[in-house]
Parts: sequence; C-alpha cells; structure tokens
Amino acid sequence: MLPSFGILRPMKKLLNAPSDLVKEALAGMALAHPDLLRVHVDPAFLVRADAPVRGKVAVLSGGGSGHEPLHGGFVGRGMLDAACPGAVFTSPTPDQILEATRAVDGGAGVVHVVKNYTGDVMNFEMAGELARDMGISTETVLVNDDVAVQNSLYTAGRRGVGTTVLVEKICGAAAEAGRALADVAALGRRVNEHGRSMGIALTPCTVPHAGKPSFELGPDEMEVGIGIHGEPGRRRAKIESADRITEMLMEPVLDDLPFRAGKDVLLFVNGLGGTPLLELYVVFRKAHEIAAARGLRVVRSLVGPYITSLEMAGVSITLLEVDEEMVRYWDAPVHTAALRWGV
Amino acid sequence: MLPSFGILRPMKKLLNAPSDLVKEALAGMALAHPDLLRVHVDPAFLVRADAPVRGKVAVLSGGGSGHEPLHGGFVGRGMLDAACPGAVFTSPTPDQILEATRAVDGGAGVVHVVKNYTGDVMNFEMAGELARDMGISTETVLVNDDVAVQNSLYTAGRRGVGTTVLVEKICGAAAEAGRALADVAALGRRVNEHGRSMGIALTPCTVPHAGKPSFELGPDEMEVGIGIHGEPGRRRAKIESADRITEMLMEPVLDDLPFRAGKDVLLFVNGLGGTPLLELYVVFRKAHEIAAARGLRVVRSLVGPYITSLEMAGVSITLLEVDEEMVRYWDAPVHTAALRWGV
Amino acid sequence: MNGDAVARWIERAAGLIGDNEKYLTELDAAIGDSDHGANMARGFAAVRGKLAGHPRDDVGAILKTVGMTLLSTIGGASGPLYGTLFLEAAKVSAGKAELDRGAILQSLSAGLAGIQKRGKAEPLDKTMVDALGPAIRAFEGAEGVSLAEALGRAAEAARQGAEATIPIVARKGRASYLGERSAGHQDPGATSMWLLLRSLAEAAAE
Amino acid sequence: MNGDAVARWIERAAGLIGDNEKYLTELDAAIGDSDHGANMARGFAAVRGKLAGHPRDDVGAILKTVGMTLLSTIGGASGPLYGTLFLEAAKVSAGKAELDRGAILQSLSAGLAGIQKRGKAEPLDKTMVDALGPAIRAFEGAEGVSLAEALGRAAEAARQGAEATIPIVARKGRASYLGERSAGHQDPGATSMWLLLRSLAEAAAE
Ligand SMILES: Nc1ncnc2c1ncn2[C@@H]1O[C@H](COP(=O)(O)OP(=O)(O)O)[C@@H](O)[C@H]1O
Ligand SMILES: Nc1ncnc2c1ncn2[C@@H]1O[C@H](COP(=O)(O)OP(=O)(O)O)[C@@H](O)[C@H]1O
Ligand SMILES: [Mg+2]
Ligand SMILES: [Mg+2]
Ligand SMILES: [Mg+2]
Ligand SMILES: [Mg+2]
Repeated sequence: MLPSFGILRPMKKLLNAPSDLVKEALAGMALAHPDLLRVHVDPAFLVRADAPVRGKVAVLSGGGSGHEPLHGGFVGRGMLDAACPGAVFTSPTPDQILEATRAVDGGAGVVHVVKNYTGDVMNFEMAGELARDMGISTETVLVNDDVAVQNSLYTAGRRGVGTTVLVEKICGAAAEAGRALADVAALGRRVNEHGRSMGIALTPCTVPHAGKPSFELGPDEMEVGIGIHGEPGRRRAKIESADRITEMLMEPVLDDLPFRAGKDVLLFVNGLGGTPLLELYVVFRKAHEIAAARGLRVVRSLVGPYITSLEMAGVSITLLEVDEEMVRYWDAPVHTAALRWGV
Repeated sequence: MLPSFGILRPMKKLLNAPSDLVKEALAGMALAHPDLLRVHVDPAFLVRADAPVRGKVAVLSGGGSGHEPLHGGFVGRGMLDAACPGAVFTSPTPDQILEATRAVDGGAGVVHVVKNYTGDVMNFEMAGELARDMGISTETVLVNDDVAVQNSLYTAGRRGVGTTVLVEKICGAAAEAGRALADVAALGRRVNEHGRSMGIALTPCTVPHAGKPSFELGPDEMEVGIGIHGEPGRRRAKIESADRITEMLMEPVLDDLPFRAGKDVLLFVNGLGGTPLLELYVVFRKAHEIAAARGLRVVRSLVGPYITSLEMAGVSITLLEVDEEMVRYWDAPVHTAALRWGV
Repeated sequence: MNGDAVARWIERAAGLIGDNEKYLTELDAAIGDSDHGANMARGFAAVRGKLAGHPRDDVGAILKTVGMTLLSTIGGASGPLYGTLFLEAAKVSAGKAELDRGAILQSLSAGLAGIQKRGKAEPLDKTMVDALGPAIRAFEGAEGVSLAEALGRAAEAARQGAEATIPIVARKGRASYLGERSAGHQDPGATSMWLLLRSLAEAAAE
Repeated sequence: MNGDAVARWIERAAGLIGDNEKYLTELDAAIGDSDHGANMARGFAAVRGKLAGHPRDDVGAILKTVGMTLLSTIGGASGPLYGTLFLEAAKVSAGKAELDRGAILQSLSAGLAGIQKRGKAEPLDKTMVDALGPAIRAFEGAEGVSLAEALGRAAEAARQGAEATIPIVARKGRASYLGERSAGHQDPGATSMWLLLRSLAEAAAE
C-alpha cells in the first residue's frame, strides 16, 4: 500500500494516512519521552510531565506542525509548559489552545508565545478571550522577526521565525525562575524586539495533504526571503556560494535593527530541514566572520535544525542582541526533547 | 558565482569549493563551540577542549564526513576525546588518526571506535601500528551492526552504522568514570555485539565532489538495506506506508540477535538527513509497538538525525539489548554539540 | 429558509468543498502554504458529521453548531474567519425556525462584519471579504426576483469577486508576504467563499 | 628507469588520473560511494606537488615520498592500498639510482604482496588486485621485448583485468555490500590501477 491516499503520486515520506500524521507523531513523542511530557489527544496538545506547576507562570506556544522540533520538542523544564500542534502548516484551533492553557495554568498565569501569522494570531486571540472569561490571566508575546517581509500597519506584518526559539527558551527560564506573568511577557517582547532573522530555500517542501511540492525551483535557483511554511519567498535568484548566501542573509539582518559595534549577540544558524549540519557550520563560520567584522561579539550560538519547514533544504540566520538578563536565562538549565543542558 | 566548481550543474547545497567543505565546517564548529572543542587543521581533527585528560582513557573515532553530527558532534566530556573527519564519505588517513591519538592520550591509552568499512579499518590499523610504535597503548572497537549486509569471513563483513553512536556514548562514559583501557574496549565490544541496525532510503544523496546523486530512484521507489555512504542498498522496492517500512526494518533486526522477550532495549530511530523529525516519531511509535509486542521493554530511546548520509531522506532503526552497566553509562552526563545531558 | 434547507446548504457545501479540495490547495500553493483545501475539507467533513441528527427547529442553533465546529477543526486563518461568519449569523438568527430574505441578509452582513472585525481586512486586500462583500451587495440589490434567484446572483457576484482578486497585490494573510508576487493568482479563501455561497443558492433552488 | 623517468611516470599518472576523475567517480557511484575519483585526484595532486624539486638520485626515496603522500592524502580504502604499493616498492628499490627490469618486477610484486596483506583480497574479489596481478604476470612473461613494450603489455593486461571485473560479484570493499547487484559494473580501483600502469608504460616509452 502506497502512502498516496487519494493523492496520485507517492511521496518520499515516511507516512501512513496524511490525516493521521500529527496524531501518530504525538504518540511517538509520548512513547519516546515519558519522563518529559504528556500528550493529550482530543484536542491535541503536549504538556510537560509535571504540569501544572503550582505558582509558576506557564509558557505555551503552538502553531502548525511541520516545524519540528518547534514547538513540541521544546516542552519540558525550563522552556515550554505546553505546545499546541495544528495540522501541517495550519495554526491550532482555539479549543486546543484553551484546553492546553487550562492544563498548564498553575495560578500564576499563562504566556502565549505566538508567531505572527494571521491564523495563529486569530486562533490565539480567541483562545485568550475564552481563557480570560474563565479567570485565567494570559499575556501574548507576538514574534515578528523576519526582515524579508516588509513591516507595515496595512499588511499582516512580519512573520515570526527563528527568534521564536530564543523567546521560548528565555521566557521558559524566566518562568522557571519564578518571575511574574508581566515580567515574563515583557522579557519575551524585549527578546523579540532585539531579534532579527532571514532565510533562503534551495528546495521546496511537500505538504503531505497536498502531495506535491509547494513551489517549483529550477536546478540552479533558490528562493530568497523564505518563510517556514513552504510559501514562496520574496524573490527567486540563482544559487550562489555559501559565503555569498550568508552575506545576502546577514546584511539585511544586521542593517535592520541595526546591530551596532560593541554589542553582544547570540548567533543562531538554523537548518530548514533538508540541509546537512556540515553545511550549517559552513554558514555559521561565515556569519560569525561577518558579525565580528561588524564589531559584534558573538557570546552565544546555536547551530542546527530547530525551526524547520518539513524537508526543505535551506538555512535561516537569526541574530539576537542580548543583554545580561537574556544571557543568564539562555544559560539556565533546560530539559526538553530538542534542547537540553544543565540538567 | 555558482558552487559548481568544475562540475557542470549547480547543487542544492550551501557550499563554497567542495574541497574546502570539511575544513570550513570544522572552522565553524570551532567558532560555535569554543567551550567544548578545539580544531587542529593539518592534519584535520577535533579534540575536546581540555584534552589530554591525564590518567583517563581516551576515546577516539573518525570516518568520512557527511554523517554529522557523527563524529565531531560527539566530542566533549563523557563521549569522544577526539574525532578525525575524512573527506566526504572517505575514511581519514593514518596521520590524522595518529596525531589525534597523540593529542588525546592521557597516559591511560586510547580506544579507537572504528566502523567496519575496509578503508576505515585499514587506516585505523596503520595508525594503531604507528601509535604503538610510539608507545601509546591502543585498543580497537570495531562496529559492525548492519543486518542488511550478510556477515561472512570472505567479504568485508557487516557495516558499522547506528550502534556506533551508542558505543561512543557508553565507552565515553566508562572512560570518564575512570575505567581501564581493556575494560572500556571490552564494554564497547559488548555494546556492538548486542546492537543491530537496518535502514532504508527514500532519496539518494549527492557527494559534493561528484556533483550528482549517487544513484537514481524512481518517484515511487526506495532502497532497502541502505548504508550511510550513498551507496545503493541491497534491493529496490516500492515505497510503502511508514508502518510497513517500520516492520520491514524491525523484523530483520529483531530476528538477527535474536532479541528475546523480557529483555531491556534501547530503541534508536535515526534520521538519515533529509527526513523530518515528525516522520521519525511516526516510525518510533510503530517500532515501539513492535518491540513491545515482542515482549521487549524499551527502557531508553533516542530519536533524531545522529548518523546521517548528507541530505538523504530515510531512516534507520537500531536496537540495543542493554544491561544495567550499559544503561548506567548511557545515563551518565555528556556534554557535546549534539548530545548533552546531566551537565 | 428553514432548518432543513440550511442543513441541505451545509451538506451541499461539504460536498462541493470536498470535490474542490485539490483546487483550493493548488490556489493556496501559489500564494500561501498549500493547506486551504485540506483545512476546509476537514472542517466541513466534521460539520457534516455534527449535523446528522441535529435538531432542525432552530436555524440559529444549527448555524452555531456549524460555527463552533468549523472553529475547532479548521485552524489556520480560515478557521476563525469561517467560524466567526457562522457564529455571528447564528446570533442574528437565534431562535428562528425560518429565515426570510431580510434575516438572510442580516445574517450574512453580521457574518461579514465579524470577519472584518476579526481579520481587519478591507475590501481589495485579496481575501474572502472580496467574495462575500460583493455577494451581499448583489443579494441586497436583487429586488423583485425569487429568493433562489437572488442568492444565485449573490453567488455569481462572489465568483466574480473571487476572480477579481487575481490582479490584486495581497495586503492581508499569508499572501501578503509575497508582495508584488502575490498578483496574478486567485485568492483561495475568496474561492472557497464562492463555493459556500453557490451551495447556498443551490440549496435554496432545490 | 632512473629517478627522472620515475618522476615522469608519476607526473603522467597525476595528469591521467586528473583527466579521469569524473569517470572513476562514476564507476564508484555505481557500486561504491562516489569518491574514488576525488580521492585519487587529491592524492596525486599532492604527490605532484611533493615531487617538484625532489632529489632524483634515489628511486627508492622518490617512491617512498609518493607512498607517504598518498597514504596521508587519499584516505578511504584506496589510500592505504596505493600507499602500501609504493612503500613496499620503495623498500625493494631503496638506494638505487636506477631500476632495471628485474628491480621493476620485484618492486611491483612487493607492492602487490603488500596490497594483499593489507586488504586481504584474493584475485577475482573485484578489486585493484585484479588489474595489478595480471599486469605483473604479463610483464614477467614479456621476454625478448623492450622494457617499454613489456610495460605496455602489462598495462594492457591491467586494462583487460579491470574490464574482467565487470561480471564479478564483489567480495571485498564497499561493493561487497551490494551482493549480486555489484555484478555488471567495472571496479573503480582496478580501473585507476590500469591508469597508473598505463602512465608507467608511457613514461618508459618517452
Ligand atoms: N485577515 C484576513 N481577513 C480575511 N480573510 C483572510 C485574512 N487572512 C487570510 N484570509 C483568508 O484566508 C485564506 C487562507 O486560508 P488558509 O489557507 O486556510 O489559512 P492559512 O493562511 O493560515 O494557511 C486566504 O486565502 C484569505 O482569503
Ligand atoms: N580489500 C581490498 N583489497 C584491495 N582493494 C580494495 C579492497 N577494498 C577496496 N579496494 C579497492 O578500493 C577501491 C575503492 O576505493 P575508494 O573508493 O577510494 O575507497 P572507499 O571504498 O573507501 O570509498 C575499490 O574499487 C577496490 O578496487
Ligand atoms: Mg496554513
Ligand atoms: Mg569512500
Ligand atoms: Mg493556507
Ligand atoms: Mg569510494
């Protein structure tokens, strides 16, 4: 039996029925990480094994599936209390978010980390309204760090990409340290304000339900300014060398904040899914060189596929201007499936 | 400028000159993990930041590049003291291995963890002879766990694949715990004897120097019994559902040792590079179910791309029958770029 | 339209959307993320299940069930928006056994207002608003014709509105990330809105 | 052959292997891991660099440099094997300003023995042994002809030996993992061995 299921061609995927993908993956996560997390089936969400933690602010995020390890891989001590996975590339629904919010509220309120996509924003908004009706305090941290998208009041605004991982880590640590709801949310917003990202794709990805690649790229083409949903980027260009591509990503990122000489930064080189680690380190090397030439001090770094777009080949670079507090919370212990240290 | 460099078509890779790939990636690793490791350029190898550790047995591995995070991503406290990366899919040379051996020898000897490929075996053999000539005690642990390959005295024998990661972790922990050279090597051999693996590929990969995919697969085809070097597998088959593929991998693995009811196992579902985490968890779920139905207790698990074949889409499953000592060393603290806990 | 007619409408819509799942996904692939077809099909399949055996005496109750179900099964941008459309319409028609022309107009208008409040889209932003807005105006303007004919005109206006999104540069939703590249493609949400309204017209004509 | 002739050989070999890098890699793609061309080209490019300005008075010393350089630059299976070939030949010819026919035969034979000791391959295992073995036998049997002609016959035997690997099911090296599927393809290492011996014959004929 081919995993084509009503779609004409088989896909190069390890898949049963596309409509079961997220559910089955959650079941796999529950079996692989019983010490870390618990899975709720209907509506679908993940919570850390010891949720709710009494008196602690909870941090919750969610979004379409297909970006793993984001968000489920970040559930655990020192990071997310809950994650709400939607269908592939589809924001979760208000009832998922509401139930997860209720499941993790320890009486100190819940921070919703929301990537700025119309669907995510609206679903979280509705869930937040319902939660407040039930007497749960919630705060929203909206992540919108993608410099490939023009920021404007008249559009959906910038997308939330790589900085999301950093917001989740830092807010999670602050919550674990006993900080109050408003503080955790303010810190998350500060991280978002100081983070900028941009990405390119060398290949498209295939949404299982769609059964064919989201766009077509010639053998010598890449998409510049790609997001994480298989949507086309801002423009198409000829593939260039890794060094040149790194420059093409670093320049708009550096100029946007702008990042000024003498500042401390966290440099995050993220794989979009199908790009080998070897290549990510080649990009990291050049990005580090460019940052240093700009007078920035790279005090922390992260290299790997942390916010992906299924099997898409490509890379995004996130630069976060850090202060002492952010570094402290970045360094704080974390124990999740995808990010772990100090414990 | 396209990264085609004498090759006619550009590749979907983040690459400068193919001949600089490994060198540049090592430079990136050094910049990203200054607290963890140091890079030696000529000959090329990585050592943990505090090498040599006086009085401790050192654990060293190496092999062709293109399998990242293996081996460089496992250098650090509690795992490898050194890694020797060859060119992509090409074993390192004796001088690399010799120099790395000298750099990490703390007086208690050095264990070489060698995947069973003719090239790796011969290069490590020559390096071992040279090291012994210099008065350094070395022991070799040969990993040959791939049940897709017929084991025979008259051939090159089985390949070393997924169990390598487990041998490196467990030997590294034993060395860190102060165990003697012979003990660490004996433990490594015991892990190898109790580990079995098998993999399938849904897509080929492209060696940068070659510039085109190592083999061609039809849109509905997969290679069964794939290794990690882009070499074709044992046979070609039609793509099947994730559950069926998992059965096709688990059955030969389970039957080979054979794994008997009542035993404790570590279940390792490994991505070959281009397969999303979401799909790996779908496979883990089914593999766990099959193991449980066989009466095995999955006491530890690992899910992710840890021993890869560039951007190849596919999965391998490794099952290790563990004893109390292996579990203890598996759980011991480890601090490397790719595997970290307890510290 | 009574409860039976509304249920027939939703049944037809589920069928039409299911038949066009691939088409909607292809539209979304061009300027979005290739999930609109799957999202709508999942939502309407769930609604179909919920309406089987649902009491038919209160149109508002039916519409509320539809809205709640879409809200909790579609997700994405279209989930809250289609959910809101039906929930707002349900408020207007709560307790009614039948909707006359005025009530239908009120319901659709309340739905549109809800969509615009939730999504902040203006006409010509290249969204589902560009199908629903013209449809409501056509329905309102269709005086002196039968209800079925008026709804037929509304559906036709929705079709034209959806088509008219082609040259627009998107300012809302995921398509806005493409900037100028979003021009030249029909908006998926406007297209599914047309299918929904076509089903309504067909149900009324039955 | 004196030191100059040996240096010319290696120079020619580097050129021929460089020209055939892609071909060797393609052979390796079929039954191996697509790196044999790059491996050999990298090794011989390094050797070329090392031999520029190398003293020519001691053939053994030249061969030793070649062997050490190949050993430390090729890697993979072919690195230790080609390295061993030259290192064993170097031992036999150490201190000699010139190799006569007997010394050449001795050197090649010592090289083959080294390769077989290191790699444990028997004839017809589908390896470089299947080119070198027949070449040595042809060279030994070519009595009453010039050195250049005798080496020409050796190269031709190597070519035939490489071709004869096509139907063989591999029992050594990476190709053995393919089992029956390895039949029908020419062994890359046997092919590079033929190129090496062809260069030797050409250098002798110059
Ligand atoms: N702000 C908005 N207001 C109204 N409709 C919108 C808005 N944003 C998006 N849409 C509609 O939603 C459709 C996309 O729905 P869908 O693909 O299901 O969700 P997503 O964009 O989250 O993947 C668009 O084609 C558009 O018609
Ligand atoms: N055991 C062996 N004895 C002799 N030659 C061998 C042996 N194993 C492999 N070879 C030769 O090495 C060649 C492959 O070399 P190469 O591709 O450079 O190394 P690798 O197989 O490690 O990728 C084979 O074609 C074969 O001729
Ligand atoms: Mg979506
Ligand atoms: Mg190789
Ligand atoms: Mg969409
Ligand atoms: Mg090879």
